[in-house]
Amino acid sequence: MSLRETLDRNYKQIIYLCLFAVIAIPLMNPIGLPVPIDKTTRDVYDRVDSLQPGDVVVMGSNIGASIYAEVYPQYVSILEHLFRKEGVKVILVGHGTEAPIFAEKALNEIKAYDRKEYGVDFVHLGYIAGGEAAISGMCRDLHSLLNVDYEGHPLSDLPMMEDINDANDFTIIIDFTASADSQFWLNQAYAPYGTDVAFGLTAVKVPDAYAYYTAGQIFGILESLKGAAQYEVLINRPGIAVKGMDAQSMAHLFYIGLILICNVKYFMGEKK
Amino acid sequence: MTGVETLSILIATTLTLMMYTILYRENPAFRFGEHIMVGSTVGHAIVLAVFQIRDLAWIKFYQGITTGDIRGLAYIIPMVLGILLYFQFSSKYRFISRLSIAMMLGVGIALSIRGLLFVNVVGQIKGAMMPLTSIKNIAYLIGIICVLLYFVYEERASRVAGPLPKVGRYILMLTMGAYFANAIMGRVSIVIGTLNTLLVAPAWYLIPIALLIVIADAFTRRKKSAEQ
Amino acid sequence: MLIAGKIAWTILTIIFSISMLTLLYLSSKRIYIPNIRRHPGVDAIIEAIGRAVEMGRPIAYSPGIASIYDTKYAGDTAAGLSILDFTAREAAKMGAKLIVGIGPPTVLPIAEEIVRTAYMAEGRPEEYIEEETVQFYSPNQWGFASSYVGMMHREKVAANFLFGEHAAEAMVIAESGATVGAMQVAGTTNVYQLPFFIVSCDYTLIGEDEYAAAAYLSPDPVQKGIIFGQDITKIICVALILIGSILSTFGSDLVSRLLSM
Amino acid sequence: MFKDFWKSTASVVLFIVTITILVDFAWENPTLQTVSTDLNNWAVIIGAFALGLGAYSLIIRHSRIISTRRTMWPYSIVLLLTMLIFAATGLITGSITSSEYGWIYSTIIQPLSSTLYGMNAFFIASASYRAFKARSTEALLLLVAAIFLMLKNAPIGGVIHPILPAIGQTIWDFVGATGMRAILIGIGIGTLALGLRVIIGQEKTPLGGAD
Repeated sequence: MSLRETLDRNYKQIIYLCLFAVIAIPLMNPIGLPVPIDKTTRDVYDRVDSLQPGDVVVMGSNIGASIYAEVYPQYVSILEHLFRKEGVKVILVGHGTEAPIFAEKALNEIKAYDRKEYGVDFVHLGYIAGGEAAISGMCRDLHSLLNVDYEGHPLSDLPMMEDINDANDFTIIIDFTASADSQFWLNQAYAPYGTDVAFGLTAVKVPDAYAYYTAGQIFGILESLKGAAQYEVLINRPGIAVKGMDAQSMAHLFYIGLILICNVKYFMGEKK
Repeated sequence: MTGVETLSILIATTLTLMMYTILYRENPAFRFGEHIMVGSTVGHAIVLAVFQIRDLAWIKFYQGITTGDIRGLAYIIPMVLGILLYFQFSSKYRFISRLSIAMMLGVGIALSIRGLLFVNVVGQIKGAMMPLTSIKNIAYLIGIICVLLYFVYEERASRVAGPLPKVGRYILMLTMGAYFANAIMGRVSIVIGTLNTLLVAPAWYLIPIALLIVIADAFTRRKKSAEQ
Repeated sequence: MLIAGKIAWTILTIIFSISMLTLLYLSSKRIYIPNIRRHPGVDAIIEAIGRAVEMGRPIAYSPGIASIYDTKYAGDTAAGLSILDFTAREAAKMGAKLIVGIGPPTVLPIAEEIVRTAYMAEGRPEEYIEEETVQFYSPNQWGFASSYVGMMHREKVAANFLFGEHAAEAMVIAESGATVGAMQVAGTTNVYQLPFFIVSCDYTLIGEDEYAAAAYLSPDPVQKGIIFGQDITKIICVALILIGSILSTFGSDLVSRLLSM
Repeated sequence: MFKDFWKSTASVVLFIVTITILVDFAWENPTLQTVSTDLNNWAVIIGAFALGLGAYSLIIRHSRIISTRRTMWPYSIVLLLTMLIFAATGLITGSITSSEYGWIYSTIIQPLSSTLYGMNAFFIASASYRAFKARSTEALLLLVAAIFLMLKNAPIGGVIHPILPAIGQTIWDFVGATGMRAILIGIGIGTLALGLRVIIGQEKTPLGGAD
């Protein structure tokens, strides 16, 4: 078997190995390309930055293992930003099954329990099944859907929950999600109550969220790891996302290269 | 790092590498990982279902018994309906589960019609109306009309529309390009996340071992096919 | 009292519903049955089955990973099952071995029923093998995907049909299908996955093309009626956008204000 | 007899529930609101029961594979065992954020599912090399749009030349205002059509097929 044959037969394995290398090498030796800030990210930052004491922020925590890499860094960055704001109240709630695990993880990562008081400044409601119906129930009458928080404490024991009954009491909602669910808050909070919504999304979900953005239905979007990196730059807390941006660039070049080779081969072959 | 943490990282890395072997070829290691994956996600779903029913229904029903509150007592209804769902597995009594499905389906359909017609239809029509004062706005208007007409399927209507649906299909292809580009960005981000955890000790040490196993397998297979 | 801001929604919902229900009624009573244009994807399905028969290898079919009461993709699942009915009949007629992979448990009994009936109708009930022809994999999308991919590799399928809702696992399945050399026809309304189908499948039905194809293939006239009903609502939307834009060019935001009512 | 009664009850319930919640969206009325809130909560609870359906069918299928010793039956044992471990750990510790459950979750589910998701990156790469050809005008458009948008998405595009992300942004804005918007409108209308078909009983599949 000649070298040419081996390459032709195993081209997939070779591409896979190259892709590993293209991502791994910049991760180990970052080049430090500049990170430009998108307008969609800036809008989220400005809105969060202008929050006043007493404002209530709902963090739609729908992170699952499969979207962890893209969305979790955004989640931590925004949570960190919120915890720097004095008097802003935060509710963490999800409708994704694995959500509570990652919400807890993020709270521990920014040392939330040491910085602010649980029940006064932030509450973790855990996960509620039922998808859109659950979100709708929360926006309509939170206390009738849910009596206890994630750890089983009655909501009546948590001082900050006293004045929070429905979507009218939420100042903004930032939903972190992957799939069709991003629509849920838009449908159930923005549509009936006019509550402002922003998204932290996986890249795949961004295109149609962008149509909502240009129509003025949502006030901002964080796009995948890129958005997280931009937010990390904005709050001056560079972390895992900024570190990954060089690998991101190199991988993109690699894909463009593959597509170009494919087409060069195609047109050359056709000429023959 | 404690022993438990190290163990966790080693197991996680082993499983990750086992899954990656599908990139080489279908093999028992991948199949093993695949079955663990299915088993664990379903086990996880069981746990969640039990806790949900406890927190959302049982607690309220129990309070209803102690206080005699009728709204609380009524929570027995969804629990019974939930159990009736399981008649789906009997071909003779499958119809019994219909009532439970009707309940879920009714709520689901109503909620999505509410939201989608408001946000997607009314909202996007409003968003699409722009004064035709710039070339950009005129292009946007023609564009959205063409795409909407592409999704008209009646024979006569689509003939009347002439070349517009065809243009609409071209615009859809540009849109698909956008989805494609974003999907690549997303998937690469995930691999970056995985490599971030793989490229630190002690996980790092397992990579050469996995590579060696794959190379050894490739050689034995090549030898075998040469012998034949 | 009607809530301010929801009036436009109410009126549009009612107008749209009436136009769809009228067409639905007319077609169910066979007073007017619209003609739906034929999609090249339909011919592709037949071609792919024929090719599989020639090669003597099986065909694989997935009606998607959405359950039958999924509020967003139940329509996809229904369309996927309609096309499955057609595919199963064609497969039985031409003598191809069909393997159907199922994700959501609620779809399983219905798919079994459809395939069993199709084989019976074509006079080949003995070729329907319990738990072999229709296989249940996993309600989890990745569990489903890896089992489906495994099946395609083991059986060396010559044709692969992916209809119904497919999420991120679509790419894995479609690319593996291409690797085993299957001719692939796909369709979904999940736009995130469509580019991958376009790239790696031989024929792709974009978005609602899938519903239209299902309606085209189905003997049930109601399906054609509802497609035409949707056509009309889309034309209403086009008209609204057009009028609104022209009016706003001349400085009037009448339509926009009406829609905000 | 009972079957027909039950089936028509289901259809009536479906109709009433849907209309109640729809009307509640646009019509302000406290009683209506209470009723639809409760209906909403009930659906959430039935949804939780539905999570168990998948588990049930998997257990049945794999026990059968094991008892008949079908090919690859040992994998079924692995599957059932993993399921048992997860269910037992979760139910005994009583919370999914307990440290024991958190440990098996982050050791097993998290790496497996992010690996599977990420696997797409590799399949896209080989597909790009193999299949992403400008076979037709349509494919060419998809290709060009994708390349410019990739250069917009990664910082490297602007480093090569600032015009590249600018072109990407123009395409992005155009498809955002046309293609994506039309797709969203189509989805909205499609959902209404599906809903109507289900409510009036023309769509048979959702309620469990023809029987």
